[in-house]
Amino acid sequence: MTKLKILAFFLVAMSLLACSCQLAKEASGVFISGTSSGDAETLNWILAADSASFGYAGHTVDSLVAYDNEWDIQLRCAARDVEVSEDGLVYTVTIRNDLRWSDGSPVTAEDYVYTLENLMFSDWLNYPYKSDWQEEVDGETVFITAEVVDETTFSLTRRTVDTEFVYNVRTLAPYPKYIAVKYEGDVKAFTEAPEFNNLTYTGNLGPYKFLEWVRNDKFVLERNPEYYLAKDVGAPYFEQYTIKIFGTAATLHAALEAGDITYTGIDPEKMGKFREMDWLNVYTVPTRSYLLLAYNQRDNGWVGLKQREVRQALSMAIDKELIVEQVLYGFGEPAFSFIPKPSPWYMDEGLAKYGVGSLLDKEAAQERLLELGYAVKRDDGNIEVRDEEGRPLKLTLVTNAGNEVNEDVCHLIKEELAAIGIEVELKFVPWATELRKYMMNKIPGTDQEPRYNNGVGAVSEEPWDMLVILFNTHPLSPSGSDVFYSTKGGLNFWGFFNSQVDGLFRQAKSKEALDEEVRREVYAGLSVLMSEEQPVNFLAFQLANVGFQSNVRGLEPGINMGYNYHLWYFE
Amino acid sequence: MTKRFGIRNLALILPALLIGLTLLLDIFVIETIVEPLVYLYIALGGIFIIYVISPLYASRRLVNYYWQRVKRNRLAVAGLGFILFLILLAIIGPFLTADPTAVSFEEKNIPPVGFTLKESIYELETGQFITRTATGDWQHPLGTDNKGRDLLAMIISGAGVSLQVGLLATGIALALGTLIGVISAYFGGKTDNILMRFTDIMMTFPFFLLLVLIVFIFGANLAIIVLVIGLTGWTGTARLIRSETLSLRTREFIMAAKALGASDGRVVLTHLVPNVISLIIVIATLSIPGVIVAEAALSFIGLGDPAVTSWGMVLRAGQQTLDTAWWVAVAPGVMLFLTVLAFNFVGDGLRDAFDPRSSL
Amino acid sequence: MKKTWLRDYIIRRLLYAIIIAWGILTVTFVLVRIGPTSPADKYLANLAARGQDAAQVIAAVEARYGLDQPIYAQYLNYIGNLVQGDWGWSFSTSMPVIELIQTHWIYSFQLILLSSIFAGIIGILIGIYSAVRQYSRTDYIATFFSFIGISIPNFWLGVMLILLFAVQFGLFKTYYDTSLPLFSLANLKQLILPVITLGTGMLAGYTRYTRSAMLDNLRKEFVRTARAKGLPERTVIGKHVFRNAILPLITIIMFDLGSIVFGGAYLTEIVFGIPGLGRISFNAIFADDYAVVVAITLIAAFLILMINLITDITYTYLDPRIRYD
Amino acid sequence: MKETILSVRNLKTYFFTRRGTVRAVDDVDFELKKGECLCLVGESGCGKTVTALSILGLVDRPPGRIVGGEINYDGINLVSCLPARMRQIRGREIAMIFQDAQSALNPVFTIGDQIVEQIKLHSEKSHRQAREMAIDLLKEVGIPSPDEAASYYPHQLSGGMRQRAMIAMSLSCDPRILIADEPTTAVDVTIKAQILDIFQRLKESRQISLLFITHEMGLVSEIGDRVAVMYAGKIVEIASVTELLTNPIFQHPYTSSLIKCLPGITQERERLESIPGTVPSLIDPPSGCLFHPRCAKAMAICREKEPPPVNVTKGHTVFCHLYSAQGMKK
Repeated sequence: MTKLKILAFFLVAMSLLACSCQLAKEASGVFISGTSSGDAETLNWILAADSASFGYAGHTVDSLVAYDNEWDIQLRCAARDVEVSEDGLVYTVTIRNDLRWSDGSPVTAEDYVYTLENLMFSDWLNYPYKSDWQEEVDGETVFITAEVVDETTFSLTRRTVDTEFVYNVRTLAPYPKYIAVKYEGDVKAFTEAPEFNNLTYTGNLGPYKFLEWVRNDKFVLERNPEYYLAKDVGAPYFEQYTIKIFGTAATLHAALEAGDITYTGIDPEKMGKFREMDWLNVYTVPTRSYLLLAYNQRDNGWVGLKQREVRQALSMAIDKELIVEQVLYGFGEPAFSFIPKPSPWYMDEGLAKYGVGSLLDKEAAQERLLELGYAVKRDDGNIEVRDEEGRPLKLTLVTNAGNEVNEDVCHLIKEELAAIGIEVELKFVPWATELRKYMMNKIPGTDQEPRYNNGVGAVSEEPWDMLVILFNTHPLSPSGSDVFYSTKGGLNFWGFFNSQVDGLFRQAKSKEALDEEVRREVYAGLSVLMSEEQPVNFLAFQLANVGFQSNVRGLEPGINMGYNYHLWYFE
Repeated sequence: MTKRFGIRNLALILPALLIGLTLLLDIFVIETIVEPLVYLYIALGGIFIIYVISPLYASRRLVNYYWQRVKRNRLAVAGLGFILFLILLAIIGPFLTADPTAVSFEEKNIPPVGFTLKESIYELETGQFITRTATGDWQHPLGTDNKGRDLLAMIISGAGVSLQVGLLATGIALALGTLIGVISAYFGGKTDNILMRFTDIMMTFPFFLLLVLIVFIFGANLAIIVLVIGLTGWTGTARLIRSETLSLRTREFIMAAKALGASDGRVVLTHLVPNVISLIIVIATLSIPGVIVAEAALSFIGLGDPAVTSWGMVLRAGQQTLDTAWWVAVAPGVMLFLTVLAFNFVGDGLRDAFDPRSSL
Repeated sequence: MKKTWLRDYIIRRLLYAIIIAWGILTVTFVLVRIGPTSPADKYLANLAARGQDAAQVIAAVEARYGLDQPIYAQYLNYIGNLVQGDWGWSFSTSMPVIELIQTHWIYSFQLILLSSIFAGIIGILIGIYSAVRQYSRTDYIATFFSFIGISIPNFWLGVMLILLFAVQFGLFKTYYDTSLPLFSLANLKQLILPVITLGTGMLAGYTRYTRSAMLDNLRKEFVRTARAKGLPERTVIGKHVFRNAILPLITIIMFDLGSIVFGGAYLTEIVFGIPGLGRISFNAIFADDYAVVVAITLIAAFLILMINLITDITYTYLDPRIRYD
Repeated sequence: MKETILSVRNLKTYFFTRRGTVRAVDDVDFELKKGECLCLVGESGCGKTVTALSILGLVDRPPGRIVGGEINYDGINLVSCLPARMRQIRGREIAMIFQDAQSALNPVFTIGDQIVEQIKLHSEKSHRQAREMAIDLLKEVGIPSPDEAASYYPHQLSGGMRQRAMIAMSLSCDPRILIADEPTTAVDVTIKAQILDIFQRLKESRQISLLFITHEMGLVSEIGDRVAVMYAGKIVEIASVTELLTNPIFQHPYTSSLIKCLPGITQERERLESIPGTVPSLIDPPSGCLFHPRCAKAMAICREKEPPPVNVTKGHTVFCHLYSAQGMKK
């Protein structure tokens, strides 16, 4: 027995030793993340609008907090989570006290407030996303106010309640005031500032430091041994982290297969092949995006689309599972709500699930159109769909050329609607054309500036009936979707005007909705209402596939998979 | 002589009338817009009849003589056969095959006849991957792509696109190039100087960059692609025709025509142009492949006309699925290659046949 | 005597080049700026997800880059800066245009240079051999393969080469690695596939041009003279015939070079992920980054002009009969 | 009797073309003696140049080929000798001057370079020595300011100067035999005289053996020692110049007509027209005597039988039935 005990003790000791060895991981290797989408525009991220730019700079400067795969908060630059006052108007942020700029000076609340007040809110810089920090007070659009409380604390004050403004606050990242003041007021100098374009100021703010950026080729970062979050554990564990740009998706996939890169996204079509490669680990993770079919309810769309019942009938005819299966190769889920499934606010209960189960019924769809007067019944009992003037119904379906998923969805919808006797004409147009000619609208005959929603009576330059588009939304703040679905929503290009929906959106942002339970109820109601109203046909949530070389460890597959990437390592 | 001029004038007036008529129809009668390409067809068809068919018909014996010379070159004959086959395919094919844009998701990635493909597919209900075996059948002789579109139909449609672009753009380029070359050589002096300097400028423009720029700005439309290639691709022709015409200018029949009081226009159009026709035919055959490849390259980088199915687009789609459905990229690639090869063979054969030095 | 007229000629051509360059600059500038697209389009796309007022953001961005001014003002401004040596700021890549070009020209240059050397040497050698052995089996095979080489679309060839040699056999990396030193064997190795891709068509072309130029000269009288002198066949072909055949060859090769830079080279760069000027310029087109587009077009045009000039000058040394007026 | 330096025996050079075999040189026999000038005379296209090229092994192959016969030079048969040896002979021992110096000189090299190349090829001389020698040669052939001329390109020289340069080049290695292929055709009359003068001098000063190819009978009397008349690939008559010109009784009818149309200087142009008809096709030659279709004295036998060589006097051979045993009989 004792021998056994000794042996056991020995084994335990050994394993502990092994563990401790494991803990002292050594930084090694180069992590290469491949992409075939375009290069970033700038590292001077405050000027950027493309997500690649934010992504690049984000490796060197952390935001206040990050979210893990369960949407739980992981503190980054913030010392604790953003505190919201009882009345929902004052937001207090406390940052860590060990944050340093490259010259060794501390990152202070002053820097954050300066970034907001003097850069983002300024007239000269033209921060593209300034409206994130604006509110409407007495019919006027004004900026919120930011104030330094002490060295590490600052507060943001709103005059109107917005329940989900906190999610904006959490994304905040600072610009170094001591450098930025040199360029203040001169947009050209600011744009060309070497410190910002080479990210030389980032100090210990991110796991990696900027090393090299070869345009249209690669963005190289090197390990930041000073990283505030992980210097004690030796993280990050990659000597270099590289984003490599490929000219085509084909070569990108080939590079992953050949082991030339560490990680990339995999086209759903190729998953069958890639999961069989034992030198790779592939994961399927949820995404924030959903596909939708917009119905043009403006005056230059088919008049029937203004009727809820017609929209419902059309949605009933389109098989969502078929879309998932055929277009997304199974990597997706039918969607019924404007809240993406991975969102903590998502609720399944009571949703009208058009396009699956009992609400997928082509005959019922025809019957309904017949009831509404948009069809005639022939002697043999067959129903023929007609437009308001009795001619066979012909609808135009638009999407952006070159996006294969969208195009495929259009093809499939064409087939589905053909089955109930609606002829669909597909129009694949360049993205810029889609934006300018189909989505932007104005009231004809006026010299209005075209916008996405110029209110009732505004129409787009080219007529259209349906449009397939992919939306990328923030799962945490569904109320932000009011831009699409409320009467005054700036992106409500399809012209859906419903006062009940407007009211619920207002409610979701209101003071009482600060109570998460209340908000949950509002969203539940809104989801159900919208699933009935069908302002658009929510088609499917997409799943993403990612592939890593099998020697990468520390991965936590999920919607926010990269949240702990500074702890990843090579075995 | 007079009779032939009659035919010429008729051939000149007829297309003009047709264009006018189409324009009127376009504006007042037909609601749908007449494809801009239609105008090009009519215009170029007229020019083709006046300057290619009519002189060739007028000198049947010479044509026959050259044909005998071409016939000795087996590669050229094979190339010509392939081109004729392709033209036939492009004209008749669409009536025999399915709609090349018809998507059928149930039938995706079917391999060509005689091939079997095993693929691993994610099944939605079970969340498992299952292995599916697809075997090619005669329903889709060349198989289908990842949208279940019939590859044969796409190839046939692409043949039409490639030939249209190749012929029309080359037609424009040659018409322009010939005109500029002949005028430049005939009038000489200042005209020559200005025209040749202009040619120099055009030649200096990086052609493909310009092509991409204009197509990006004005939209990827077949008519625009044709026009841009045509309007920028005439420079080489102009130079060649110019030097050829320079040697003709002092020949007796031109002198005679001038002495008889023919106007400059008449001399250029009825005496000079027909006499460089053999050179034009050679240039045409040798520049068509370049145009076809340029269009394919445009489509390959995503600037093709989305309204038509061209080889370049199929190739673009196919190269993304090379590892799962190789045939999609192979078929248009091979067709593109064979077409270009065929035109090169024919062009080379014609050049040898027209070359008095080659003994063959 | 020769030197003076040559110098005058060069000066005249340079002046002429400046005028052409100005014309090209204007055309390109106008083309890029009158297009219906705007650099703010990218922002629009992103706005769809963030719920911004499009018009306002477009206005802001356009103001930031001075695109809100009337086009003639932008044009004059651009020209003014250019004259002072300022090529402008590339807003799609966030660096000075001149620096962008300085960093990336080498990738295009080495590709084109190596392809030209590869295609030039092999193509000319095969062409010479083929001409000397006209109508032999080797000649037929070479001619046939040169037809194939001319006819194969190079972007397609590139994709196939990657699939075969990089993925299937694992002999090469699937992408071009810019971190390798320029003058290293590893860099040379990774350029093998791109050079084959770009060079095959050139090689085939040069083979054919060389063959026909050699054939033209092989029939000439002076060849007989050279042989009658007792010169070995190698010298007769390599020196006497080739020196004459190279004249038309140079024109064709130089002319090709111009079209290759922005045709084949770009497609090769895309397929192999080489960040050369081709890729830079085309990305700039898609991003409406006019400063880059105009600058690269201008440089390309100027290069073509210079190539022509160099061709002409080379000609005067290679062909003593030539004189330009 | 002088020593024979080059003897051509039954030389047959045929060209094999698509249309058939061209018997450009068919059974040609002659000897060239040391220090003499043998003129090869005949209309153009009758095989004179091909004969000369056959000697140097320069017949284009394909389509041409020497199919039979021997060319004996210095104890070796040039027809079968190794290419390396042949190259040593070319230019060094047997040099050739071509008809049209304009195209025979390489346009992209200077005159000097072209001469230097040959000198250096066949000797161990340094570049400088070779160049000095080239300048001397140019001087010898009467080119004014030869050092300047040496750096001229062919197109910068006049026709006569080019021809002189060509001659200088051929002389550069002091050859034993010089073949001159119509060296005066491409130049005008005054230059012609000067060039003939050069040849005259060379013969005397260098003791060179000259094979002088021409279609002008007139030149023969000026420069030739012996003459061989060629017609349609065959030699029809060989004789010494004096014999041929002074003893017209035994002349071949073809030679007679050549002599007859010998110009008064002014009528040069009409020369060719004065022999009726043209040289027959060498692919499908007439039967019997090749000249019979054009011959004024043609007999029946001429159509049927090839004429044998007839030695009419010593060193005078005629291939004609007029003088053959069979022909005489009838």
